[in-house]
Amino acid sequence: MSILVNKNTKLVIQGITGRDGKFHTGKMKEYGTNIVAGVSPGKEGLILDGVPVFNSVAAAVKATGANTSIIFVPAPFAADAILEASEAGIELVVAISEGLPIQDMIRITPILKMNGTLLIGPNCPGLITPDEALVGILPANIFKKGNIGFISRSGTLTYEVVNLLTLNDFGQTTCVGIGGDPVAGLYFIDLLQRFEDDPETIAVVVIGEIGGDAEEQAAQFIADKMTKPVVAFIAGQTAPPGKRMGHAGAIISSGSGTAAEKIAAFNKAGVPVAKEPNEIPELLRQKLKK
Amino acid sequence: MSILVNKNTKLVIQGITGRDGKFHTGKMKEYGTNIVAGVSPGKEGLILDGVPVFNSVAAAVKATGANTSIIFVPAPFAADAILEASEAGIELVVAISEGLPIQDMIRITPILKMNGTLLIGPNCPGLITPDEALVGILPANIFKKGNIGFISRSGTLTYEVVNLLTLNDFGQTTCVGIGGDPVAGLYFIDLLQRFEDDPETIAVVVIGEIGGDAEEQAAQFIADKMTKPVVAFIAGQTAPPGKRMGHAGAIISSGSGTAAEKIAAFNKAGVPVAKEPNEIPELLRQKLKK
Amino acid sequence: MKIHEYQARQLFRKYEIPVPEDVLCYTVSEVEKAARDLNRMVVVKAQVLVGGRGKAGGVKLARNVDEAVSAAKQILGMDIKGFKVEKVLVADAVDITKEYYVGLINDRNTKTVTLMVSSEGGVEIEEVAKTNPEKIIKFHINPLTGLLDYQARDIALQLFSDIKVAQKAASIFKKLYKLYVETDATIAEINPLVLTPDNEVLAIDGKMNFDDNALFRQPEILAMREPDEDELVEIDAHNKGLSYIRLDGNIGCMVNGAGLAMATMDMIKLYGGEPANFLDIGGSSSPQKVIDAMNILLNDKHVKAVMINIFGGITRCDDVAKGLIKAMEVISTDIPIVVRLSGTNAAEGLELLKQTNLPTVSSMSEAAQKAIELSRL
Amino acid sequence: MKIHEYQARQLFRKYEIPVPEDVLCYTVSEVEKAARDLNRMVVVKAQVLVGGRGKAGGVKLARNVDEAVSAAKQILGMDIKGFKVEKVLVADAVDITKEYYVGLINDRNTKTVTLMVSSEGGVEIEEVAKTNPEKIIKFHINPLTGLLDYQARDIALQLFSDIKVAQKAASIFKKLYKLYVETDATIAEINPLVLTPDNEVLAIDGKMNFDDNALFRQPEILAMREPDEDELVEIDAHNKGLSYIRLDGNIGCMVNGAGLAMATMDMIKLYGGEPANFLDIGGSSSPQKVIDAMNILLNDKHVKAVMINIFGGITRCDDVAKGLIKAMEVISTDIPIVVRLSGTNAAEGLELLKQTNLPTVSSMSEAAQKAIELSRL
Repeated sequence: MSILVNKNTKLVIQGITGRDGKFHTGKMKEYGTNIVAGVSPGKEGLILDGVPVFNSVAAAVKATGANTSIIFVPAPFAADAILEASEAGIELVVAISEGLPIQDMIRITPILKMNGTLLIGPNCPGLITPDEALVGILPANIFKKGNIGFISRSGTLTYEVVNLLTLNDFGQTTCVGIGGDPVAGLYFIDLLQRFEDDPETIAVVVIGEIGGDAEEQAAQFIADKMTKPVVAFIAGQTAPPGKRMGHAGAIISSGSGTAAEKIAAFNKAGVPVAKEPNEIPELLRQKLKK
Repeated sequence: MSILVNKNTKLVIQGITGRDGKFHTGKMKEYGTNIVAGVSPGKEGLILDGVPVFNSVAAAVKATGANTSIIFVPAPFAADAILEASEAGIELVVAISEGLPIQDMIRITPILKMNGTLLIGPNCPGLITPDEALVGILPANIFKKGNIGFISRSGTLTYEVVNLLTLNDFGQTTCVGIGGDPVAGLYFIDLLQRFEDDPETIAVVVIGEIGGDAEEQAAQFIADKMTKPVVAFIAGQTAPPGKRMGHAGAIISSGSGTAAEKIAAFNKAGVPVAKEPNEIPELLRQKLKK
Repeated sequence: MKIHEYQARQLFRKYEIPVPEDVLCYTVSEVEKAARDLNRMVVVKAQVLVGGRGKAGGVKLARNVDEAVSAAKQILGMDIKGFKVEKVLVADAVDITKEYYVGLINDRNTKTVTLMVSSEGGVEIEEVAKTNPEKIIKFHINPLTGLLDYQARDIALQLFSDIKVAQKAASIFKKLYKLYVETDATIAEINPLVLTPDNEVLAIDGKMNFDDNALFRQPEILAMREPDEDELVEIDAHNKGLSYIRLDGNIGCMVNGAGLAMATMDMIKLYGGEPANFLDIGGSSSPQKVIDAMNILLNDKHVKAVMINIFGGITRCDDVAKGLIKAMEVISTDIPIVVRLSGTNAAEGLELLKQTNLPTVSSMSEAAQKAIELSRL
Repeated sequence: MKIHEYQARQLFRKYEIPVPEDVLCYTVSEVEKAARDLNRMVVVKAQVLVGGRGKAGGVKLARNVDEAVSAAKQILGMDIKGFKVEKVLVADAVDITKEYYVGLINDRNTKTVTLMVSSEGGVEIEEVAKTNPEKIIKFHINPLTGLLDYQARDIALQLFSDIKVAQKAASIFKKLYKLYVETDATIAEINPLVLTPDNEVLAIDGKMNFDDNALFRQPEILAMREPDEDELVEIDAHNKGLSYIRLDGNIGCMVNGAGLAMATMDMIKLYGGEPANFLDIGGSSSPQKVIDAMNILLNDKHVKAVMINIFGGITRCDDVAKGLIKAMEVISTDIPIVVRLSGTNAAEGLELLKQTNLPTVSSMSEAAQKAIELSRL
């Protein structure tokens, strides 16, 4: 088992003819992801890497039954691409595109909700269910099938930690990079619920960072609703207030959104927080021993 | 029985302190309508004609459980008033206000749909279930309890025909003036369905006019779905194309929306169309004899 | 409210929809100067608020200044369906590869603004709807999101296979929608939208109508109003709280309520007469409104008889009677008038009318028959 | 992106939010002239891109021209939290009956623009949130409808009992929302919004920040940018595809990925060091980016050692190594550098680095410890 993507995923690539879209289509295909279509307006009829290209997501869905989409189009057009996927009936949209205006995200949110569309991202590395489907730009070789659920707001930090897990023989059910933007699709709690419900997942690793209160909410959710053990790490303990640490969402404003608050919340919820990434496998081991 | 309004109607008057609002509050109350609240921003605490006044519909609903509202506010503010009622959980909104911009109606339509709000009007005389509730500006004295359902796009023509019905001993279950605007709330077919479902209604009178194709749709609906007899009249047989006959919706554009087309559609559906209002009672009598 | 083509082109330009250069001219010499300044092939187009000017000879191509002058001479002053041509637009006649149609309307059934496009441009869309309905693509725009980029692009790709051209068209659809919503339009047509040999997409002719109910918040549009004589009377009536439309017959009628007013016109026709007008005095009628309405009716030289048809609801029949009595005091006329009062306070009204010599009847059909009879005396 | 108060006031005026008259001044003599022209009591306000200028003495009331001049002399050139005051705003000091707070922010949890108003104006809203949270009214605006008239009015009626005053405030809420959305703001505050003795409602002080990701479509806002020295470096880095923030420590770090970069800073701190910066070279790093990044780090005179921490995913470690080798060729430095490469093509990268004398380690923590050690030599 797994969450969100698996062997039944039928993926459409929005922006398949762009540089990044083309490159990662190859990578995802290589991994065995079931890519059924690409979208690039005006290029309908083209076959790229064996993938048929359509003018619109609606046409792709109609022809191929695609149920998941991944978006590589540039930020100014990404919100429109997300809506296009949503209105075409795509169930899960993964937006890799970086730099979306916040108002675009706010504007599309209620429409996604009405359509029942799930969104991962934007500005995220995507997700992977090892040995089943890679829907993102994550480096496939570091992942390994197993029983740990993984959720992270960051990209390379995810790779760093997943690599440690794999080296320590903690394989993963699904790893999700939810992205570093202040207004994004699924948050920690949405995914924690799914991991709690997934019979194969036995524990979850959560990688948070400064900014917002998604980690505090996650801590509350874990305390209230979760039976499975969770281990956490928070990046940005040394970040100064008022400065955006790369991610649009990683900013401490008026003394809220600090790492200290998040760590305290997790500790209160009984979630051990690693001081450095290295410690995570050991904390998991301890939690799973009990 | 009846449709839409009855003894369980708890009415809130939006714009109760205006000239028309005040006048018709008196008339409706006199008729026995259960008026529970009025709304007039900044006048909360006032009691008018025995009716408590609130700053907002939400406050009125909270305090009184109002389920129906009638709107007398001037056209530029009427769409906002309709949304206010809808968002406050009012089930049926009757908009008397005349002269709403069409774009306002288009803009609010999907929100009313999301909230499940029913709208009658705008630019309509409202509706009445004789001896139970008057929610509108119809002259109460011409109505009589009975078994005929009545739907009309116009005001005084309604009174003319209802008067004829009453004089001929055809009492009414509910009479609804749906208004003369091109984009309005409930249309003929929405109400025909309700009359079809109402056990007490034995026949329906439909008064249409030129413009649009609501009558053609009603004819199709009657042919496909209705078991009860329907009698119709169409105003505007002599109206020239391109000219707005008072109502914003009563306009024949490019040869469509003509009375001839509507009469033909009704005839095709087996609905007799009166040549003049006088004929309606006789047509009803014939239909009910069969 | 209607506006002229040249005004629609001004609005297009304001919303960055590409339109060829043009000059509005009132005289032949202005046309000559404009043609000389543009210095290439031009079209001289009559500016009248009525369709079908092309067929009526109101649009002429001119290859040079002389031809432009000759076209102007023919078109200026011309009568098109009762409208006198007082001005022409002299416009750059661009080279055209193909013509398309783009239009926005308010759709009553879906309660949306609906975009219609067609590869059959340059002819009336109603004509295409009859002969080639499959050539019209309709799209209902969700008012909560507006016309989205991908939607505009999908539609454009059905007309243009080249994505760059399609993007240009899509951008025009979006701008036209913005213009439409922001100005409370009821029709916005670009017909034809053209593709040029160098792959530009341009609006060649434009038509826009606006929602009368929204003019209160559209001062810029209202300032464009150029009413003709009949419309001036209608606007004047409107300002007095009356809804009035002049028609071709000779039986004037004054009614309360639009539906009843139409039914009254129909009744006159049914009994062999011809209504001279539509006139709705509205719901809460004051005596002054009745006087204003009577003034309009009795000043129409075609009117041979007047039928007054009032069903009192909110309108009280005695108020109408009072207005009538007052009107008869100030207006001297020998046009016969027949009155039907019914409903609220009808008895009181009829009692009041006894002091006049106005004939009264009790039903609509009687009133119509009587008015027709009187009109023939 | 931040703007000054005087710029926020300009935007308010553009959106018809009432703001008292003011003049921006760079010199004492300009202040003197402004005070003379305004000819009434004024406030002299430091224009700096940092909060708390009031407490720092950067805002002074002046009853006459002399007092304005004296205030200007004190404020111009003053240092407020590291920002030098180069200009002041001389503004009409209106009479105030009561102060209120109005603010708009993007709320992450509800994913909406959220309106916050309070009868506790003139103090920082964070302060009110701590001491009197019940005094803050929050309203989450549905982006599909915007802030509706009745909603704005309901909120205003909770601050103002007089409906006429409430309507004025409601109108300001709506205009501020329009400004906020149309300019892609991330904060828009009016603090205080004031009620005057003659029942006017005015914006006295304004603060606005904007979404950096949206500046591509906000040329007018972008033109208002007045970056300080540190920001110039950050903007320059941004233009090179780098995300860079200068900090107070002495260990420079270069990392791929924002999360990993933060974790690297944390690690340095954990082992007793102080990071000199945040620097994310991004996902698909070209050798050029590595060179640019090294240039920034090695030009920072506070940097005593550099830690390079790369986890290769999409970024290939051999590309990073190539960039490093090239950077070392063109930059001569004696600042010690420690490199950690892991993930995609790490072996190849480490092999390449052998031609340099850069020390390499295999884990983040080792790298941090080594860098700290080197910084202390």
